[in-house]
Order: sequence, then structure tokens, then C-alpha cells
Amino acid sequence: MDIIEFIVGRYNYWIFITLMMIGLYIVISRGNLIKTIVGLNLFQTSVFIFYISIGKIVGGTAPILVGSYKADDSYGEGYGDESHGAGEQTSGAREGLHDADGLDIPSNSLSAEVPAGGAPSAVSGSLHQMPDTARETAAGMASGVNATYDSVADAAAQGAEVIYTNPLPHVLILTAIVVGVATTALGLALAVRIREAYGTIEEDELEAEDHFAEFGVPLHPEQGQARGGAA
Amino acid sequence: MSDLLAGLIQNPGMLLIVAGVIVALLPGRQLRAIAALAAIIGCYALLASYGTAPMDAPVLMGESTLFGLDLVSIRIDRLSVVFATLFFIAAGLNAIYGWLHASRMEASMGLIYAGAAIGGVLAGDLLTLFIFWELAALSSVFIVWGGGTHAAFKAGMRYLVIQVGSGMALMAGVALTVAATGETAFTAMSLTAEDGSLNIAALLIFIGFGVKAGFPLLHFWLPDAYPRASAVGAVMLSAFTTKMAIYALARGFPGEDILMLIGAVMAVAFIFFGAAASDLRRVLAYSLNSQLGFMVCGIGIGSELAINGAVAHAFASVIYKGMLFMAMGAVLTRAGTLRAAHLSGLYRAMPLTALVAFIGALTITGVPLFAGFVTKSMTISAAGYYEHMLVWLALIAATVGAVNNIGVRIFHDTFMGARSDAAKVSGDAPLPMLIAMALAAAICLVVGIQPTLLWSMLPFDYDYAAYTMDHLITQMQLILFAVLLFALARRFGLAARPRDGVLLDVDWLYRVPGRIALAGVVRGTAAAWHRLWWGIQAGVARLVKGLYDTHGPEGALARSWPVGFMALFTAVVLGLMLIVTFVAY
Amino acid sequence: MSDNHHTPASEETGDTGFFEKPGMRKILWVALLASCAIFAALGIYGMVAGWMHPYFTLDGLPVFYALAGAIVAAVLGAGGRLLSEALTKPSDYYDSPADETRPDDGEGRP
Amino acid sequence: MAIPGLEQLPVLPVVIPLVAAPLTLLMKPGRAPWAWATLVSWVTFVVTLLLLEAVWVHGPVEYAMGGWGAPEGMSAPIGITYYVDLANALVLTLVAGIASVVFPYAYYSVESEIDHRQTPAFYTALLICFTGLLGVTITGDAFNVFVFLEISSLSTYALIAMGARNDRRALTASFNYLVMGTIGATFYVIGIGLLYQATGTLNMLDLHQQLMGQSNRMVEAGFAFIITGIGLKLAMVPLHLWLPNAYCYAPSAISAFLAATATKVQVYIILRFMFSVFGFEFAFLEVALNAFIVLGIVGMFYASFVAVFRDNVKQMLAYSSIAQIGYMLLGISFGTVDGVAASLIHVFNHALIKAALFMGVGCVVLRLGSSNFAAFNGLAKRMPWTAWGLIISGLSLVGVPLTVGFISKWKLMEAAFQTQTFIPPLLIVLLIGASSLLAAIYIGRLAYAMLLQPVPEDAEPVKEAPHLMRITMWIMVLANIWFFFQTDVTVGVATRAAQALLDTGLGYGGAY
Repeated sequence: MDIIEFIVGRYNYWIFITLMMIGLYIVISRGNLIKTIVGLNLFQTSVFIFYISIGKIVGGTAPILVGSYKADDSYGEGYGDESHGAGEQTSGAREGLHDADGLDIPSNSLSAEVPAGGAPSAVSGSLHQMPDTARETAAGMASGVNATYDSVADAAAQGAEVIYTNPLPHVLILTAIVVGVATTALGLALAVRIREAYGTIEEDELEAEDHFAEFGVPLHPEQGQARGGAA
Repeated sequence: MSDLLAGLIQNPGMLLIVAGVIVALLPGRQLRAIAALAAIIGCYALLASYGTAPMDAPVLMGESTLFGLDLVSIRIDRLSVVFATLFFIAAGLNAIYGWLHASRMEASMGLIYAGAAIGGVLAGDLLTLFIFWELAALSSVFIVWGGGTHAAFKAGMRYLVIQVGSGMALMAGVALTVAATGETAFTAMSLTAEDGSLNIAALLIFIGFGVKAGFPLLHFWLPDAYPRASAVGAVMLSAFTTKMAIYALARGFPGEDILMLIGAVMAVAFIFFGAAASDLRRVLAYSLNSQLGFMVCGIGIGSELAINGAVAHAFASVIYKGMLFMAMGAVLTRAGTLRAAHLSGLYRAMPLTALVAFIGALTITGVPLFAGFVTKSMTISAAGYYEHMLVWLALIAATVGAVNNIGVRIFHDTFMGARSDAAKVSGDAPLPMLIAMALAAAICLVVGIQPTLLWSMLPFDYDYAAYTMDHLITQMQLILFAVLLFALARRFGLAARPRDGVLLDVDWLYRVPGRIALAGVVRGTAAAWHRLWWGIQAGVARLVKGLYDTHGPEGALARSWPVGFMALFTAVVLGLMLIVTFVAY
Repeated sequence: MSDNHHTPASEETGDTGFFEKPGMRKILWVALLASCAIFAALGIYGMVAGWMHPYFTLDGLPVFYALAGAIVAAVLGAGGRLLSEALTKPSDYYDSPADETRPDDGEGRP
Repeated sequence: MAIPGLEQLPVLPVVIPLVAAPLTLLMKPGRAPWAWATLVSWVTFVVTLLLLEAVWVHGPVEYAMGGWGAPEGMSAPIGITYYVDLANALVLTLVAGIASVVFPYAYYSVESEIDHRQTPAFYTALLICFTGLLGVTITGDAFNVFVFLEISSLSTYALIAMGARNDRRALTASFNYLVMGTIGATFYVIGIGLLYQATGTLNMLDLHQQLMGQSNRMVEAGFAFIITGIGLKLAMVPLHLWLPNAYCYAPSAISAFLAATATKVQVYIILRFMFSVFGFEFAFLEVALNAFIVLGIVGMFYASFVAVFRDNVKQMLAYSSIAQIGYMLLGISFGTVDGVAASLIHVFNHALIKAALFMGVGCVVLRLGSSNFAAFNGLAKRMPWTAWGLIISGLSLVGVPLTVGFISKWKLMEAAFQTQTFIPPLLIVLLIGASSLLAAIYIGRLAYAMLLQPVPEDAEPVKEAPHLMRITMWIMVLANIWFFFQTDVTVGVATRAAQALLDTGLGYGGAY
């Protein structure tokens, strides 16, 4: 049962790995440049899924402060400085991500049971299991700095009772998607140019022509003839 | 700029190197030759201004640091000064000899080469020595290439590899020394550490020196490269590299016992090769190697007399060997060939060159009144005094070898006898060549007649009387009876010239089986590689085909364009990394 | 000492140089034999007169150096010959003969 | 940081070329984009020099992007930070310095090799590539490295493909590089994702704090992905196959620029990750270092052997670059201050060497239209300045004294002797020497062709390369000699940089 749980609990990894391997295999085995790019895309997509899945929890909401947050005058300062981003990124995320029971690869909280009331369960390995820490952190910072921070600490404490999805991986992968698009565009553009220059986008024919250009002899004489002499 | 450059530029050798670069830019052979000679004289004047100093109290100049290591650009003591003076004389003779015939490359590289040799013997620390060691190696390669033939190119490549290899051994040894002690000073070392174990650093340095000194089995570059150079180039080559190594051995390993054995083997083994070789400059090269054995023996004995003998013999050897190479160069210039089989009777057309060759033969065999007599006697006496009988016998044998190789082969067979077709040449050597040869011959005579002139320059004050009756009688007996035997053998048809062709040496090992093995390995690796890659592809394809029937025949089997290959390789590397990571501990 | 049975190239009659004249050859032979005899005799006399200072017992022999010269010469002659027979290969063994020819580099060198 | 008036300094090396790049696109083809790019590279070079000086004097500099630094009481910053210590200050200066010489050089070469109308696009891509390389080096944020890596890579693919006008193989070379580069970068992202999952931070220094003592499957897998990904971009030996063609068919100026900078930046990233981020507490590091020894040595020999037999000088130099990367890996693999310093020194010196060599070849390509060995026959008579420049920098590659190559080799040997690895130090040193011999062979072959081969009889007379190209090339050649005498800059900075790297990794001394 443990094994099944282990496997099922990490199904997002399996999807990611399978997709990645399919993509890589296409890159390895396909001889057509366009298909190679398709494989490359699949390969990159698997990484997108990986990133998205590690940041997502079922029942989690977007990282927007919920509840009574009154200190409007200090909103920007408070938000930007610590209460949310810092608290989440440094303490909550770090400790939360790593499973308490010492399993190497944390199972994803997609499958973990999330209590309906929003009160985080102490055992579930979610991103936001540490409201106490967050509250303490916020309170600790607030005290002795500025009285207006009291309200911030208050808000953070309330916020901690809501389950947030970690936005950072999603933001990161947005960047990666942009990069992926650029790569695909450039790859396809190159394929077009190759087609113009060589008249083909089949890799073995390209290789035969390059080989001929470099060494002056056909790469595979018998094959070259059988195919009507690509070189 | 740093004080390193300031230190280096005080070294006359460095200045000569700079002069070499400038000479490369001058137009016209005459102008280049004049500039070269002026530079040599100027730099010698600089050296002379530094004076000299006894062995135990050297004068150090041009101290600087290079990333924390102490460098001493110049060390003046009697050992370094005598070698530097010798190299200046040799450089001057070379410049005169090549007045009309040195190409731009040879004129310039010859100066750089001489400068590197001078800088090397003046260097006060191992790093500076290495700097000049490498410069000498690299500049001399161009002189080998100056031969201009494709064979010269290939020989030059081999020469380059072995010379740079010698440098690398030296560099590794120096690096190890510095890592172990932090000291860079170039002083006497020992191959055995204090606890009796092998001193690896010293051994590496020893090997580095040994390659250039032509130790047996490490010598093959010498007879390989020297005969390929041009007439002018061979003279330059004969002077510097090997003698620089002799200096380094004398400085670093005096009294190292193994040197006696090595020297004895060198002295004897190479006279046989010299007797068997057919190219006359190859004969000279082997003979040079045999003479180096004398010096190596002397350094190995390590007494004051023996070191003096080795240095004195190095001095004489540069002059007379250079003279013989000059004579052969003159023959090459006029007759166009140096194959022994094609030459005889040249004395009719080239009497003066023949005379020079004769003087060279008298000097190298050690006939009294010539330099070789006094310098050889010192080493032989030292071997005798310290009762190294094997060394002593080897040196005697080497003397007889010189009678055959130089007296008979170089002088008699080439210049005497009936005139061969190739010997019908238009005239004697060109004037500058004759002048250079005459000057060299004069030095041989002066040193032979007035040896105290040389002895005053030697490292140690040692009162040695060369002209005693027993030296005269024994030496003359040795030479005359050897000559008699060769003459009788010729008279009765027992001796013949060696066969025409190439003489195999140690280099055969890497030039034939080595090359075949390398080609085999390359081809085998390529084939195995190909098979592996296709095997993987085929395996993967079969697997996939078994799993999905949808896979068409145009699939993975047919292709080998690198993208897939690289991607697969990346995946394999990643997989290995992951496996190793997970299994590692 | 200018007898040469093995001059490989063409022997030309009528082109006898200074050293090839029969009288000259005889003089050279006589000179060589005479000086051999003189130095052998001097060696023996030197032993008696106490000129010689042998290093070992071996070179205490009166004509040791003469013998050594002759023996080594004989060994060397034979050894060189054998070595030449054993190790000499045709000139094109390593490189093609064309490698030895020098392309004209426009510098007008030999 | 407390350097008055220079608060914004660390961000400038990235911002200046990044802002300048799109402006280039608007210019008229011809001289203007080139002059603009050159100016930008010079300004950037000055900025990096100031930065290097600031770091040398005041210690590491941190710069929080948009003021999103670490709040009080917190160790980790919220936003992206730039973190400059001596190690990356050195690499930054190197990249900008090379750019400030290669950009002016590029003018004639680009005019002859690239369609005139494309020149603005060319210089735009070049500046973007420049930005990316600087960004990778300067940033202290692991994900930001990926972004800049891809910025530089994407523009590099385009730049290489522009060589297609001379030889269409540039296109396939570029395509190969694109596929491989993308796979490498993606591996890197996966690795970063795993690390983020384990620690919740992307800041390199903070990553190190969080990773301390953590050693589980996830961190290890992350390590493997990151090293493989960067190893690919670095052309570490079994992953090098994209490099030779890419360097060979790219426009000459691009070959010179990339050979001198791109792989060097990757070496820095490897160093940063191995020592600063993972550090010596990370048990697997030792395994990786051992692997690097083997890969380094294999690379040194394999690539040098291939280089000896190449008939195209550009390809020969490209393979030589792969071999030289072997030296750098070897230095890293010692895991000591001396070893890492030797590696950094070689990064610097090899950049000078390869820039000079590729610039020389570029001059030949400009005048003779080919980089095959045949074009080099008798070059010393036809283009003496170029030929002698090539010879001197070639000697530097071999490691001859009086050139910087010697310093590299010496430092590497010295470091090898002070290290205990599973291969005896002596053997390593001898192997370094032996591979130098191979370098001597291929450089010797080139030198022979240039100096002693006769000029082909039917050859038309050629002029020397334009002054601009010759001067810039000779600046690099003279730098090869200058930095032999002026070792404070390289050895001094590199040693302190290595100390800093290993100190943050807490590995200084005998942890390894």
C-alpha cells in the first residue's frame, strides 16, 4: 500500500517524467527538423507542468490578502516589505515544502486532504502549513518597529488561515514559456532557412550534403545511390 | 611594467633575442648579417662588462618576482660565463658563415636561438632557465624547417614534439620543486632524496636535461633533425641545444653517478651508428652525440678536474663540430648532396674546405697541438685518477671511433680518392664560409697550443699539464694504430662504405609500429564508436517497434545526424549522473 | 692511404690528383708505418724511463694503447658494417624521395 | 554598499547594452550600428572596471533590483539581487573587455560576411548576446541565470546562422546548437525547480544557507540536472558536439567573441554552483569533482587529437577550445583554492588567446575567403602582421613562457601538486604536459604553413587586413604578452576570487 501511495501521491512527477521522455525521444529519433522542434516543445512543456504542479495546492487561492485589512495608508509599504512575500517565501515555503516525515520527494498536496474549514492540517505537506510561524514572524517584525505594523501582523495572521497557492513557480514558468516560444520561433525560422538553402529538412539528407561538402565523398555511397544521390 | 621585464632585459641573451626580431625586419642578406654580427658583439660587450666571479660566490643580477616566486635573471660565475662566451663565439661564427646563405628566417631565428642559449646558461633560477629553454626549442624548430623540404618539415615536427616534451618535463619538475620547497634557485640537485627514496622533481628535471643532452634512447631527434636542416642551419643547430643541456647538467647534477654510465654508453654506442650511417651530416650528428658522452662522463665523475674537462671539451666541441658542419655545409652548397655513396675526391675542387675538414679531424681525434687533445685528456685523466675503469675504456674507444667517423669517413672518403661525378664542382666554398671555417680552425689551434688561455676561464682553478710525455705517447699510439688498421682494411678491401639509405634508430619504434598502432587505435575506436551508436539506435528502434507497431521503416535506424546523437548523449550523461548520485552513498 | 676499392661513382683514369700519384701513396704509407713504429718504441722506452703513469694495471702494458687502438678499430669496422647491413633501409623507407627535394622558394638557395 | 555615488553601478553592465540594443535596430545599415555597439561596449567595459575596483577595495557588492532587498531581520531578499564578488567581477571585466576589442574589429569582417541590410540586426543581436553573458555572470538569482542564459543563447543562435551567407552549413550548425542549447537550459530549469522545492528560495547565497546539511534525493537530482545542463552549454567533453561546427561556420567576429566569452561564463556558473551554492557539505560534490578530473583529462586529449587532424583552422581552434575547457575542469576538480584560481586564470588567459587567434583567422577569411589550411600557405609573406599575430598567440596557447599561456599551465601544475586526488598528481602534471605537446603539434603545423610553405603560384596578391582589424587583433596579441608580466591582475584577483568562492562554500582548507 505504501508503494501505491508513494506512486499515486506523486502522480504529477510521473506525468512530468513521461512527457519529458517522450519529448526527448522524439528529439533523438526523428529525422525531420520540424518534428525535432515538436519534440523539443513537448520536452519544454513537461517542465512547465512540473513547475506549475509544485506550486499548486487544491483549495488554494490566489495570493491576495483576504479579510479585514484596514491600514490602507500603509498598504503598499507593508505588502512590499514583509508580511506576505517574505513570510511566505522564506519561512513558510521553505519548511513547508520539505516533508516532515523525511520522505525524500514530497508528495504533492494535490492529493493531500485539505480540511474544509481552511484550518491547515499539521501533517499535510502543504506549502502553507505553518500559520504559527508566519504569525510569529510577522508579529516579531512588527513589534518595536512601528505601531502601524500591528495591523499588518493582524492581517498576516488572518491571511495565514487561508490557503494560498505559491505564485512564484507560476511566475517563473511564465518567463520560461516566453523563452520557449522564442526558441520555437527561432527554430522554425531556421528550418525555413535550411529548406531554402538545402531544399530539404530531413536530417540524414542534410548530413549527407554536409558530409559531401566537407570531405568530398558521399557519406553512404550505396544509400546515396539508392536515394538518387542526395549529395 | 614589472621588474621582471627589467630583469630579463639586463640579460645579454634577451637582448640578442630582441635583436633577432629586429633582424627579421631588415631587408637584404648583407644588412641582416652585419646587424647580426653587430648585435652579437654588442651583447658580448655587455656580458664582458659584468666580469666574472668564482663558483662559490656568484654575482646575481636582475632579481624580480613572478607571482610570488623569486627570479634571478642573471647569475655570473665562471661556469655560466664560459658557456655564454662560447655561445657568443659560436653565434659570431654562424653569422659570418651564413653571410650570403642564411635566409631571413635563419638569420633571425639563429640570433634568437643563440640568445636563448646564452640567456639559459646565465639564468639564475629554474623558471628563467625554463623560459629560455623553451625559446631555444621553439626557435631551433624553425631552423630545422629552414631545410625547406617536406622531410625537413616532418623531422621538424618530431623535433618540436621532443623538444617541447623536454620543456614539459623540466616545467613539471620545477613546478614540483616549487610546490615542495617554494624555492626556485637553480643549484646542484640529487636524484635521491635524503631518506634514500627517488627525488621525483629532480628526476623530471634530469629527464628534461637528458633529452636535450642526447641521452641514449632519448637521442633520436638529434640525428633525425640535424641532417635535414640547410647548410647554414645545421651549423647553428650543432652549437647550442646540446651544450646548453651540458651546462644544465654540470650546474644541476655534478657528480651524479648514473651520469658516468649514461655517458659511457653514449660515447661508445653512437660511434657504431656513426660508422653505419650514410648521410655525412648524420655521421657528424652521431659523432657529436658520442662527444657529448665525454662531457656527460666528466660531469658524472664530478671532481674539479672532470668538470673542468667537461666544460673545456664542450668549448672545443662546439668549435670543431661547428667547423666540421661548416665544411659539410660548404660541400652541400657546392655539390648539392651529402650522401657518402656519391662523394669522393673533393679535395681537387675544394682544397681549402678539405684542409678545414682535415684540421677538424685532427682536433676531434685528439692529435697534439689541437684543442681536442688537451680537452679530451682532462676527462680521460679524471676517469683514470678516480679509477672509473669502464668510463676510461669507453672514452678511449670513443676516441678511436672519432678516428673512423671523422678521419676516415668525413675527411678521407669524401675529400680523398678518385673524383666522383658529384664532386665535379665549380669551386671552393664561398668566401664568408671560408672565413668562418678559418676562424674556427684558428681557435682550435690556439687552444691546442696555448691551453692555459682556456683554462683561465674554466670553473675551477686546477693545474693540469696536458703536454706530458705519457699523454703524447699514449694518445699518438691510439690514433696511429687505429689509422693503420683502417688503412690496412681499405688496402685489402675489407672495409666498405656503409650502404646508401636510411639508418634505423630508436625513432623507428614510433615512426613505424607506433604509427601503425596509432592508426589502428584511431580506426578501431571509430569503428567501435560507430557500431556502438548504431547498435544503440538499432536497439532502441527495435524496442520501440516491438512496442508500437506504428513505427515505420524510416525510423531511427536510418539516421545518424548529430542532433539525435547529441541529445541521446545528453540523456545518457544525465542518467549516469542521476544513477551515480543516488548510488554514491 | 688513399687506396679506395669502393669508390662508388665513376672512376676516371687520367684524373689523378696530387695524392693519387704512386710515389705520393708510397710516401704516405711509409710515413704512417714509421710513425707507428716510433710511437710504439717510445711507449716501450717510456715504460723503462719512467715517463708513463698508468692509471690501472691494464694500461701498464707497454703497447696497450696501440693494441687498444687497433682492436677497437677492428671491432668498430666490423660492428659498423654489421649495423649498416642490419639497420639500413632504402631511402624511401620513411618518406617518399620527393620529400627530400626542395621546392624553389624563390630565394635562390642551393 | 557604501561607495558614494556608485550605488547603481552593479546594474549598469546589464542595463546599458540592454537599452542600447533595440536602439541599434533603428539605425541605418552600415557604420552607425557598428559605432554605436562599439561605444556601448567601451562604456560597459569602463563600468565593469569600476565595479572590479570597487569589489577589490570594498568587498562583495549586493544590489537589490527595484529595491526589493532583504527586509530587516530577514536573511533572504524578496526580489532579484545582483551579487558581485571578485569571481564574477573578473569574468564581467573579461567579457566586457573582450567585447570592447572584438566589436570594433567586427566592422570589416561583418561588412564582407553579412548582408549589408542586416547589419543593424546583427549588432542588435550582438548587444543582446553581450547583455545575456553579463547578466548570467552578475546575477545572484538562480532563475535569473536561466533567463539571461537563454537571452544570450537565443541571440547566439541567430548570430551563428548569419554565417550562412558564406557557408550554408552555418544553418545546420545553428539548428543543432539550438536543440542542444535548449535541452541544456531546460535541464538547468528542472534542476532549479527541484532546488526551489527543497528550499523555497532562488537566491544563490540563501540557497547555500538552506542547503546546508540537506542532502536528499531531490537536492541530488537537482544537482545532477544543473551540472548536466551547464555542462552541455559549457561543451564539457561528451556534450561538446555542437561546438565545433557552431564556431566554425559562424561569422568570424562572432567566432572570436563567443570563443572568448561564452564558455568562460559557463565555467563561472559551474564554479558558482559547485562551490558557492552546494559547497563542500554537499556529499555528492566529491563524486562530481572526481568525474570532472576524468572528463577534463579525456577532453584535453580527445579534442587535441582531433584538432591535430583538422584541415580547417577555425575547426581546429574550436576543438582546441574544447581541449582547453578540459584544463579548466581539471582546475575545478582539484577543489582547492589553488585549483579554482588556476581555473579562473585559465578562463581569463584562454579568452585572450582564443580571441586573438580567431581574430587572426578572421583577417585571413576576409582577405582570402577561406579558413582552410591551404589558405594559410606562405601567409607570413602575404599578410605578415596577421601571420605573426597568429604565431604569437599560438605560442601562448601552447604555454610558452613570456606569454599568458605559460601562467595558466604553471598555476595548474602547481595546484595539481598540492592536491590529493585518486589520480596521482604527478600523472596529472605529466598529462597536462603531454596535451601541451599536442597543442604544439597543431600550432606548429599552422606556423609551418604560414612561415615556410611557399605561396601558391597562381595566387593573386593580397593586401594586409584593414588597419582596424590588425590593430584590434594586435591589442589582443600584446595582451597575451602583457599579462605574463602583469600577473597581479590575473593571479592576484583570481586567487582572491577563488578564496571568496570557496569561503562561501566553507570549503576553504581541507574539507575535501
